[in-house]
Amino acid sequence: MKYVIRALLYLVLVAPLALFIVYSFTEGWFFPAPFPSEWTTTTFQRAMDDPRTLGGMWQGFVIAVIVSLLSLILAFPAARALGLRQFRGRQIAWLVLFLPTVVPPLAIGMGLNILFLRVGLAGTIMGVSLAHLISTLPYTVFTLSSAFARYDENYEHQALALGASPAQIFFNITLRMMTPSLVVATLFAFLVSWSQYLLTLLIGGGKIITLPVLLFTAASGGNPSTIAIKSLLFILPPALVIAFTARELNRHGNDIREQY
Amino acid sequence: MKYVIRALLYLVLVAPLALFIVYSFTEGWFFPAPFPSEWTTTTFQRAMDDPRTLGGMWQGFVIAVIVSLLSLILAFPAARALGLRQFRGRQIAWLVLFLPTVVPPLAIGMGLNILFLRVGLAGTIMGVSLAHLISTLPYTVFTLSSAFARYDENYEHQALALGASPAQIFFNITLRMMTPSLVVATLFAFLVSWSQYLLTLLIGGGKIITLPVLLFTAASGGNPSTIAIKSLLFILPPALVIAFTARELNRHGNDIREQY
Amino acid sequence: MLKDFSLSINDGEMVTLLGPSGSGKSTVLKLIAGIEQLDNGDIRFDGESILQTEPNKRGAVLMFQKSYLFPFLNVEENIGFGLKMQGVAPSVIQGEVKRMLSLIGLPGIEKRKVGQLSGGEGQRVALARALVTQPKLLMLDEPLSSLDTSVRMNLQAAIRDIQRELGITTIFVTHDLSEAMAMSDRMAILLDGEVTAYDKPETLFHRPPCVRSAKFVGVDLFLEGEASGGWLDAADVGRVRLNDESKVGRSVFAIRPEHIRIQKEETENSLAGVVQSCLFRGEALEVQVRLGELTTRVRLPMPAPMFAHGENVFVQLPAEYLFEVAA
Amino acid sequence: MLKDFSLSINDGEMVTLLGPSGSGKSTVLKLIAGIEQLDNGDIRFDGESILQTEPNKRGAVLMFQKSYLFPFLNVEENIGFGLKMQGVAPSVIQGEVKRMLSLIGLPGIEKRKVGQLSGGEGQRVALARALVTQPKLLMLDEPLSSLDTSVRMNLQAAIRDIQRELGITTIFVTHDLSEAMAMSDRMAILLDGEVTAYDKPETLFHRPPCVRSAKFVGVDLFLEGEASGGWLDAADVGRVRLNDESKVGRSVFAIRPEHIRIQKEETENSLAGVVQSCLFRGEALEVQVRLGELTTRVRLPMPAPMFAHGENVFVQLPAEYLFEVAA
Repeated sequence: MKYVIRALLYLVLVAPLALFIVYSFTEGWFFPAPFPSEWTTTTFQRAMDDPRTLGGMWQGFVIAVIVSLLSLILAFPAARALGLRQFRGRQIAWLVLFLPTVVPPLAIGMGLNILFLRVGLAGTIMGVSLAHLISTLPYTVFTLSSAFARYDENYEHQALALGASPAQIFFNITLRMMTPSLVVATLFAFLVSWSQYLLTLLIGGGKIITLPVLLFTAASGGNPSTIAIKSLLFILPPALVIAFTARELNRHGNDIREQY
Repeated sequence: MKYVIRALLYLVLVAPLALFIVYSFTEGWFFPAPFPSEWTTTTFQRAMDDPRTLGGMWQGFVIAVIVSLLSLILAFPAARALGLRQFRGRQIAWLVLFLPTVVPPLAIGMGLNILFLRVGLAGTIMGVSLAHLISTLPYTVFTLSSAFARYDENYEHQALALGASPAQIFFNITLRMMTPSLVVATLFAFLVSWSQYLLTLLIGGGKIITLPVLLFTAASGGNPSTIAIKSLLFILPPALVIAFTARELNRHGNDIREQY
Repeated sequence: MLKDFSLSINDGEMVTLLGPSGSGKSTVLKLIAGIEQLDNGDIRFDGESILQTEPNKRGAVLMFQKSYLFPFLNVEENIGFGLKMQGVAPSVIQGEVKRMLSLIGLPGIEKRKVGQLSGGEGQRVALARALVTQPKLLMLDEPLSSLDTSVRMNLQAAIRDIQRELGITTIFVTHDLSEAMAMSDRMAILLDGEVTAYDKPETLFHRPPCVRSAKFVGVDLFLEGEASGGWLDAADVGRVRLNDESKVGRSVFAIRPEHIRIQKEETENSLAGVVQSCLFRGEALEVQVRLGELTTRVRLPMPAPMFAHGENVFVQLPAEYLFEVAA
Repeated sequence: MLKDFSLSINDGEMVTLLGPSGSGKSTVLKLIAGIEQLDNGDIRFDGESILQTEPNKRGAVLMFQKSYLFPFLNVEENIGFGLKMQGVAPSVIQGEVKRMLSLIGLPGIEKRKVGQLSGGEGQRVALARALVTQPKLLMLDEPLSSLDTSVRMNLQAAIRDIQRELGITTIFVTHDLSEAMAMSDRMAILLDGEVTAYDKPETLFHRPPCVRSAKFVGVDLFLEGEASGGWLDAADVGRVRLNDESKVGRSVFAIRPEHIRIQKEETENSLAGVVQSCLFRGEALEVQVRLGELTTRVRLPMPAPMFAHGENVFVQLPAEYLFEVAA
């Protein structure tokens, strides 16, 4: 029974990828035909020759890295306060943090766009990155703060009593204890930023083109092979990142399990 | 200090709303002018007369209610298993559940559209609702499962030993203990569904028009008053729902606090 | 978890399962309550297997270290919960709740909220909630472990009284030797999923049957050797006189720490030793003495002189207190 | 939390803070360690206030109920942590760790992972980690509370030995009377943030100065009345003979439960009572007796006869064991 479930899960994960691959390297596979009639790399070639494809991947990657870094730097102290301390206004802080996931990004994006146009951030990589923070921060803060809620400050108190300075404690104890959650939080931030479509479009104003933007344009066009190739390029990096961190996630399985 | 922070938070929450209200009832308020030159209800009247506005709100509301119900029904057993049980493949289950928040809804939406076109669900309220589940389920499962992670099954064991049947236990103990989290989970599901733009557009295929869809169209148009009115109509229901449940959230403050 | 577990309990008897954490005590209760499933074996009430009976029909109630009073119900609703689930009329429930509250010594708190109860009151109410359904078997899983000493001692006496008065068959689980001895008609020592001894508390305390059980009831000194003609040749420490002259062959004898004496001069059955530590324990002085390869605790009744670390003494083992244990 | 707290500790002394949960014991240690901030008052080492000293420079180490060994370091790295933070050379650290491991009786486990240690071993390693930095003050916050009885008793003796050997000034916090008495040169009873008694364990056990302290060390019977000419007129129970003939006026006398005797016939200083319960406690029999309005516990050394619930008896209070306490 367990194996059946496991097999089903892998099928769900792998099947779309396989389908995308097939569509990417074939032409003219239409509905009633059981197999594609022709295999070809021309569509793939064409997509890769289009400078917007690689450019979009590169810009998306740069933005995702900036966003991940900023998310961690901002989320860490906030998550520590939310996870460890009891203070008045804590619930309001949570509410504000979760508003972006609940209030439509569309409304936020339009407001931000007006603001960013004024300060010259609209259409820049920095502007788009800052906008992405709105979607990534809830995830990173949530992940880290649920780890902090289970974090026992007495480890730090021990180190303090043993003569460690605050900086020594931060690097030798706090960061070491939080490593698994930091990995998960970074993963979340990277992937959410990588997949952002709406905010990129609104703030980027046509100047910042990432893969999701290209994919949406292609989706309107309608050539299944083009869509499949861009989807493949789009899904591969997240899949690789997940695979890469899966070992880490598994190794710290217990920590992660406790976290949720 | 606390009051300053609190005032700032309220400002962040209330200021956009006020701005939208001002824009809704004025015409010709352009940048350098400190105050709007003219107050009017004609734009508001015009927007309300447009049958698409009220129709969009109604359709969005119906979809959000269906989505909330389905989310709860599906999430409850899943969250219980994820929160309470230790089983192999638990991490994989989490991964699959979180994929939709990480893998772009764009890719998912396009895949679903192909499927729904085949089975006749594309362009229907049910189809759009099912698609929305992909975005709401992670939230509801997450909220409920973190409550279940702190849930002590011994309350149920007590009831069992006292002679309560499984059904009696479910209604008298489990649901009562989980009430605060169920409220929060419903709120999340409702709001996420209400704000969905991309999946509604893709699956609705122009037949299901909700407010976010209208808002995006208006945003392309560019009349600030029209945008403001639609934004207002868009943001008011979430604001009201949050205000309505705020009391509940506060009353169960401790439960909620423990939950995160 | 449970290896070789077999226990029979008489009607109306109070039996304690005593064992360290992780010995499988709670598992036994959960199996009976139907919260966990038995892999193999049987559980019988009055000779009939209950394994096929639904857990909520077994008539076996459970009480834990935490009271698990339902936080959304008041005291009356909590106590009446079981009866309400069985469809008993509200007026009858009211009467039963009143009766139970006076039984547990807390009359008149029907409308109290659960959060307003102290730890001890909470456990009393939980007991009332368990008893009101008139179960065939009452199971108490360390119900007093989180209470302060004085509350705990009062509740020990109260539970014992109520159990005797109602004559309800009871299994009490604890890791505390003193509590177990006070609470039971018979007491089973559970070590690593195995019952190593099952007898009256007095018997187990003074004459534990085997080394493992003896260690658990506080015996510290075991002399192993060849017995013959009323003497034991203990390899580690020397010859010791026994009361039992008929005993022959390899055997292990033990003695309780409070029966050992410390003296300055050598007499019969005295062994040379060196004091390791000497701790004041109120009613007694606890002295650790090294005897060759062995170390033993000695409990001397107060008043007693303190001994210095490293002091040379003789430890006297009165022959009448030496008893044999299985290895 | 702490109300009227003042305590001075001599160099090299081991002092126990004894109190129930919530009495503020741990707060004292956290204030000294600098984990919590003092509202008003002062903390002095050798006469100098340490309030302005940074917490990590105070030389006061803390050990908790949990070992809090860093899970990502092995035993050697854990013990050496403090020295490493102070920039001590690795070769020196290695030697010190070795010395500490033999001091705590666990030589050769340098490379062991923290997860492979038993509860008792973990606490020993935590002790080594605390001691290796040669602190001025060692603070132990219920370090043995989560250990099984036998491990706990061994560690009590071990900690006491190590403390005496190193002569390190130590504050030990516990809620367990027996542990407190065994572990301290002097013992402070802390109730509701207030020190109600501070003296040698023997003195506090046998002659607690006030009713609250007396209750905490297990005294149960307090006779309040008018004293004159060697007699106490206790309103609740009658006239009782005192050893001290000079005592005059309103006063409270108390007696320890193990000094009370139970007999069938009336004699001097015997009070009529009714047996409430009778519990076997191994070395002693614990009898609850109602004396008019009062109820008292009596501890009779074994062997003793069991008493039935409701039995009429006389409780004898030997005059030499009655002592006065402040109300």
